[in-house]
Amino acid sequence: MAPRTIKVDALVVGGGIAGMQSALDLADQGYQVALVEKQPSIGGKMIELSKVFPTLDCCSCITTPKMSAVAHNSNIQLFTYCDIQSVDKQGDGRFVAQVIQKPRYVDIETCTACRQCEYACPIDLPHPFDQNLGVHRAIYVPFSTAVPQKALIDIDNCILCGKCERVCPVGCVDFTQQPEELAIEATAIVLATGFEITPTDAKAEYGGGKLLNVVNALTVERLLAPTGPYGHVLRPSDGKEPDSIAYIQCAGSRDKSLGVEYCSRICCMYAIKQSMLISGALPLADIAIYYMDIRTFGKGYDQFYQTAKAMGVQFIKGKVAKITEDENQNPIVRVELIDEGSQVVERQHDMVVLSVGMVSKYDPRTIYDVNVAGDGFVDTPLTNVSPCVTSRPGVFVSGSAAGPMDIVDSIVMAGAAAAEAAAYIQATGPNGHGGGRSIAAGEEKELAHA
Amino acid sequence: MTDKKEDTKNRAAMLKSLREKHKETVEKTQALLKHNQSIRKQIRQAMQSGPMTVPEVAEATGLPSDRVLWHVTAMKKYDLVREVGMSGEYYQYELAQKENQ
Amino acid sequence: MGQESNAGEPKVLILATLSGGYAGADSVGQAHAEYATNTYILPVVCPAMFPEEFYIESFERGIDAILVMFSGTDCPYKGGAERTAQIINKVYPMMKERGIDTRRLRLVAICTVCTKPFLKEVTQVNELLDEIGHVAAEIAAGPSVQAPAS
Amino acid sequence: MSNRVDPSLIKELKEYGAVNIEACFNCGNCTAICPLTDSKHSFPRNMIRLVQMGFRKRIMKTPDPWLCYYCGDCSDTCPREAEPAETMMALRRWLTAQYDRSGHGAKLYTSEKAVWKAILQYSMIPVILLLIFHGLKALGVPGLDSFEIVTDRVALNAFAPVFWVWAVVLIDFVLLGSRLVRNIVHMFQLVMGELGRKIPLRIYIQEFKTFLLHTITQRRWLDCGEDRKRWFKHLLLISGYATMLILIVGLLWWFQTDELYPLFHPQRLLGYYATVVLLYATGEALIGRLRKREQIHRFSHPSDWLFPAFIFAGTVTGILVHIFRYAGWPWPTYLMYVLHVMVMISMLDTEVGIGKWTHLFYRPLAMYLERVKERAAEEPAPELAPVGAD
Amino acid sequence: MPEKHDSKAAAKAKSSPKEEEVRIGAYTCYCGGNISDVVYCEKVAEALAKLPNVVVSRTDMSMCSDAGQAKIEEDIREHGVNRVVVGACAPSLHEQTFRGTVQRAGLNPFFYHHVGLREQDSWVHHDRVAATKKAIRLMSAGIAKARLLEPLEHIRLSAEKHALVIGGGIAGLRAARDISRRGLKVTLIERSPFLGGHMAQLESIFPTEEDARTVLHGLIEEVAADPNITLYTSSELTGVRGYVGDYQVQITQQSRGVDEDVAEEAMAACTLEVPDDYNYGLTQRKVIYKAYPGCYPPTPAVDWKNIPDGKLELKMNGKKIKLENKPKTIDVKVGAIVIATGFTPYEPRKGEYGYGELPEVVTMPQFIRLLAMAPKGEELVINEKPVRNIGFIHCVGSRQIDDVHEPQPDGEVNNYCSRVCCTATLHLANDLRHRFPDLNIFDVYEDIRTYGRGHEDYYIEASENRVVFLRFHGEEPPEVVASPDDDVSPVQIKLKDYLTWGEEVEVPADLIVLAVGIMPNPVDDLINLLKVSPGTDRFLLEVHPKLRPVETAVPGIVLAGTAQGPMTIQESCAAASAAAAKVSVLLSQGLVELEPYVARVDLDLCKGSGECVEVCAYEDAITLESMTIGGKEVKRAVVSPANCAGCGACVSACPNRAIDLQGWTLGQYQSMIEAIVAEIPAVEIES
Repeated sequence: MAPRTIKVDALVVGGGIAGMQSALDLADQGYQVALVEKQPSIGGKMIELSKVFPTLDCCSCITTPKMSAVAHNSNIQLFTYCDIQSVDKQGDGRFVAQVIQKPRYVDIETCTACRQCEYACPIDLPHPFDQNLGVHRAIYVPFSTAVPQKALIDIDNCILCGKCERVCPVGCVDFTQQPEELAIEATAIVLATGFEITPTDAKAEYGGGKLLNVVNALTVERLLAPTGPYGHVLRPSDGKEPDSIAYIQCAGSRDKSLGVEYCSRICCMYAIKQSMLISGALPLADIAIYYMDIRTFGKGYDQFYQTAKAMGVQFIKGKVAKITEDENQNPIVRVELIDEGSQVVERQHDMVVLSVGMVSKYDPRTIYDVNVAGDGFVDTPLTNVSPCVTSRPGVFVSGSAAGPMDIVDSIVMAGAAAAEAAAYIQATGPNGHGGGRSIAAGEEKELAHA
Repeated sequence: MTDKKEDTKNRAAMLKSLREKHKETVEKTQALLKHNQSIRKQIRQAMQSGPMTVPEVAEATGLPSDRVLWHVTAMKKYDLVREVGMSGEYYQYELAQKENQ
Repeated sequence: MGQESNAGEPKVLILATLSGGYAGADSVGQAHAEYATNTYILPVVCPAMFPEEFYIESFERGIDAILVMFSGTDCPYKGGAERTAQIINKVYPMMKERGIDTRRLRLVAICTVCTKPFLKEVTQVNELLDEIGHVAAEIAAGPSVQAPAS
Repeated sequence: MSNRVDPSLIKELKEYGAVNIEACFNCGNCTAICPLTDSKHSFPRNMIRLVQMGFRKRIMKTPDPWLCYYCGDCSDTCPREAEPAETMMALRRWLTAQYDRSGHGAKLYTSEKAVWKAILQYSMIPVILLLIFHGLKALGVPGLDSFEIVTDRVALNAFAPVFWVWAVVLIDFVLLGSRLVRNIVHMFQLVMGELGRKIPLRIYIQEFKTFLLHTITQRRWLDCGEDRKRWFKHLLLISGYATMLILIVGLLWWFQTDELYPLFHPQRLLGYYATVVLLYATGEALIGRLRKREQIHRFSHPSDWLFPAFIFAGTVTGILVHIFRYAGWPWPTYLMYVLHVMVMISMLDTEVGIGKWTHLFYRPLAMYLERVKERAAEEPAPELAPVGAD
Repeated sequence: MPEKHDSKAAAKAKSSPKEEEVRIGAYTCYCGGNISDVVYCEKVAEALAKLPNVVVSRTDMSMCSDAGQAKIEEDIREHGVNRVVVGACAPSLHEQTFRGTVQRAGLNPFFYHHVGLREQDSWVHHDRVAATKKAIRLMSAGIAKARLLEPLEHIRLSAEKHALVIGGGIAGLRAARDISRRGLKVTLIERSPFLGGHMAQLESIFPTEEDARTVLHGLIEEVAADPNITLYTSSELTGVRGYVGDYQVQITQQSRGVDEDVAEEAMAACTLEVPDDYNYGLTQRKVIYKAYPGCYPPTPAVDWKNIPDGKLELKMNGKKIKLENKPKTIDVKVGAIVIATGFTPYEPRKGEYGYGELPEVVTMPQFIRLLAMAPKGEELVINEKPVRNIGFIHCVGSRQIDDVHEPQPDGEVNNYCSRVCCTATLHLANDLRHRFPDLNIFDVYEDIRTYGRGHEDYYIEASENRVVFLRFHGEEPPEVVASPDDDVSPVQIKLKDYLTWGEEVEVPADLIVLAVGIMPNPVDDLINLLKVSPGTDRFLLEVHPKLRPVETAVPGIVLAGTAQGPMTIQESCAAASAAAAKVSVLLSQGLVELEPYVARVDLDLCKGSGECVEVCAYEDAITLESMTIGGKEVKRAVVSPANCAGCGACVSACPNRAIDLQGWTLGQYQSMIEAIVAEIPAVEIES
């Protein structure tokens, strides 16, 4: 059976903030866009965050409306829970992507996300969305603000007891679903495949991932998020409210011994942001940030850093060399206090946060045939004047797929990628130009998005 | 009536064949479920006596406190325990009504 | 002290332009700076729309002070700032006539990032209200016990 | 005091084997990972920084490089691959050269040509001496009767009569010893400075046990955190080396003999023990340096090769002398003996007081002086300000 | 005139067939804790439920999420809610979001009112009870307004498919090109006679090591050859009227001064010299000049700014020639405006780090020019003096601290990081090392911020290149002093070096380069003309750094490049492309929507006094027109919505209260004030 074919102007790969923004910027120009996301919901890494620097807006207040706008935009077709198998160029110069949509075992049309199935399911599993501190069941709605807001079954951790099916009021559970093949035909491709954080166990000196109270910064985002696993900032070893928290900067960046030489750009700011938020949640807690250089380079960022200093967050210059723990699982950091006479000290904290960096998560060469740079991210050969152009004509890159960057820079770059893709579609689309459905002056066009 | 019976039968057969197909993961998950159920039982028993903190439950059950925390978190999410204030630096939890009975 | 009538905290109405004071108040929020809770900020396109009676009626309804936070010379509307100033100037004699302390109405220019001036105004108006109390007392007393205007 | 930055020291230290010291961005990881540092002892970063700043005098005054045993943790975890451990190693070489006021040591560290020249010169000493004595005897100079080349059997003590050899060894030993003492005194002056004279002699005497302890056992090495194998190997090496030193310097009259002793004779047992240990330890060190697997062996300065290579060559030639002698081959014995002595003299003259050999003394001395300073600081003497590492 | 799609809202409102029952849905958002951490949201909801007309009162963790929006939609569809009030973040963030929600559920989008509970309540108050009471009052006021909401419709206007780009630097060029590539017309104006901006003054650029002018000219050539782009050099924006989709802009262009065919000759003949701004005043150039060899446009231009009376006499081929500046104006209609006015390097005060007092102290932009002019060879020679020790000082004019640094003329210190200087410095240091192997290079910094892709490599390389780094604390900036006469180096930097245990150290130097920060080009004229706002850092302000990072608060005006904040070339280009995308979104549809907040006349009350016309400052916004009412020929006020700015001046002017502002009526304000002073519904709020 031939796969269902979807014809669009642009295929956007990745439903994180960069992908969503690129898709919206293309769709709002009148182009047809297919947005393909690997996870069951769009939102990317950003939707996991609590609040965002330097404005301290609640993160979901920025992300969820964009997710909603993507879902409701009449020019965007959303494909979640999909894997792209291959991308080839056809004779007419258009790309065709072979996509497999994984079965959710839930009928997406009828599911109302009432979560009765979830309550009925007996299997509790660590929830990756909560950095495994929280739980989900074998059938679950990915998270409270997921788009689409629909349940799915984790078939690999299901005993097929059928309880969910019995309680479902609309009968949407369907164990017989099969993967669906799709072919997406597009003139341009925007890669917005994002990044991965440095694994917490990457550095043996930091406990190799075995110390329970040494957590990564994404975990703290979840602890701080109102929808987080505990609803409070508690440490994972025993649920204690921490009095003393240390941040270790460059725990996954600027370290040749880890094979990551570059700066991940976001860690200084998120550590400062989290410090401020923790100070708000736990006013008595002492917070220390061990750093090499504080890199608060963006608009309003240095002022943010000064505010944190004024709030009493301690900034200590020195790279933590080693973390051990005492018998109560309190982490102990060993560090040279560079600014304080160079003495070596061992300091005990209740919880230590590794300011992990950003690394490339996959090899884009295999599917998309674009070059990667030495840092593993998509190469942008014309990086100065055309920062979104890749080595392959018609394929553009958006957001942190082209190297570490923060949300502001990702959103700006997403706009730039949309501009590049639009220009490419304009120049090479069918009939010479104007692959997009550009609208004549005065012609009414439903503006479906918010 | 017969239709409904037929349906139930078909459904049971379908689930059974599926279980056969996913034998490996189903068995693995069943083992996990059993393990978790025994832990939950211990935790519930320990918590019969009233609100407790995670280290208290850990002490009473002999389970590692991080595991207790995870299970309490799970139970809280699905309304099986609820948070009832703090004791020192720890939150206290008690069994939700239906669990108490 | 203004406890003789209308118990409860005095109320400050802030008419803030979207392009100036309202955005400025938002910046104050962004900065998480604290100020008194008796402040009610209403967004306004341009305060030039409010006729003189509007202010008098507001005082009569029980608003104890009004801060008009407009954009001053940065007003995006032609003549908006001047027109607003003219109207406010006409309100003052009307207030006097009714025995209302003219310090209860202030026109100030607040820009989108004017956090410090915003806080200063709110602090000052509350200091004033601590001193002169509720407007209702003044209105009840009539023009004879008029407080000296500054 | 003028603290003027002088970037030339980095370049200089590279000649002493510092590998990538420029790359250091002063994060402090090395100092914090080092198991030997604490709130009082802070290195290697402080040393690297002094080098980057070019503060020569202050480096000369510090004993810190001697407190490091090169476990390599700092280099393994350095985020910039700046090889701090190699910098400490290079600083030990540099300091060794600085303690030697003659400048000879510096030359040998920084110029391979100078090393070859020195070896060539020193190794000629025994050859020339033998030629002179045998020549003079042939010319009929009296008093040289014991010099004789016997070819029908092995008669080493006739080829090179032991008391003559011993005399030469002792003379060289005194000369080298005085050089060593001069350098040690210099080091003492540098490290203790003004303080040296203020500290009561009593403390020096009471703490002298520290010196002996560290000389013999390298006790501090055990705090290094790494496994104890290297410490033990080194201890073994020292025991072998010390045995051989005593046999040659103190007991040569007994050790160099034409007698064929039974296998369990103490002369043979001691000799074998020292030989086996030296051969094993130096052989392993050399192979390690060739393979470059462990951090400590990844980089090698010529001076790292020299000392073990000398011992290795000395041991091998010694074994061959021994075999040839017991086999009863006169000529091979004599020639090998000359070669052996050439190696030993070269070694002593290029190492003692100026080469890597001197770490035998400098390292325990540094510990000793540190301890003395600590003790002095502990004493309730009001005129003494507490003194840290820097 | 653009085609107008006039609002029919006024007519509709009047002719609404029956007074439908007002059913209000009130929603109090937790804002992910931002509000609920201070305000007892449940109590607010409970209180609001007791108000008249409120049929639904709910809370949600985040109302703006899809699930939150779905609640509203459901209430509209299932519970007949026909007015919606959400109390959440500032209206500037999500008012549009919820209008969309309401519209999706089939309601007029203006049956929505947004109350800012976050920025104006929970974020500024700590007293939870008082903040909760205030929230109830603010929401009550919103609900009071909601009772009086009327259906409105956006004013739809056809949009000029044409954009104006202000600034011919890299960002302006990039934006112009990207807008054009999307099929729109562009007018690009540049203040100076030549394109390229500051990028033309650079040599090699990071992180690609490309030649700056080669890269720049690649783009300039594209722009020059682009038939969709009209370029005006020596031009400034001098007037603007209109609104998004239909801005009528006036451009004033100075004369180039000399005709193309004789320009080279005239340049050769010119003798009057002025400091060369291309070389930051380090050299002189003629007043008839080319910015640099190979500049675009290639024709020399007269530098009128340096000729006070706008007239220049010249002797050419023995003849006296008079040149005169005859500025001309050009009127263009555009739908959107891109501000790409760029930056200016921070100019240190006289005496700041010895600048202007010691000849050995220069800024980095100056040094780049000096280096480009320096003789080739193994040794660096600047101004004919050999340089053996060179010191760089970071954060000059950036990351300044109150009470430590002297403020700018406007009283502010530059407390921001200029983002590019660290990498630029190290890039330069490496370049120096490659060219001058024996040069001693010192780098005095606070934090090294080589954050960008490939930037850390410059730091690593600089270290390996034996650049000696010294670190100061911001509160204790280094000092630059002249050395004593017998010293080998003429100047030195003194600082407390925190890598050397905070010791005072001195760095000998023959040349000191100040890594100066980035300041926005002064654009007060544009700020006044376009009504855009600068932030406290003086850079132009975006609406929201994440939601709308390149848009200004003025519809149709977007930002590109360093006018918005410090950026690298790459970041400027990304921002410019993003701005182009926004312009395309706005204009490629050929129509724009304006908010319907315009004046509206109640013909029953209007007496034709004409006061409104008198007070209105906008051309053709209100006119008195003759019409027949009740058989009588009368004059009545008529509003032209496309021309009405919605300021409301007419509202207060009308003696008969016959004119009001749609969406912001006086009556609505009155009822809001009533709600504020009213007793709040009794709810028990625990403290």
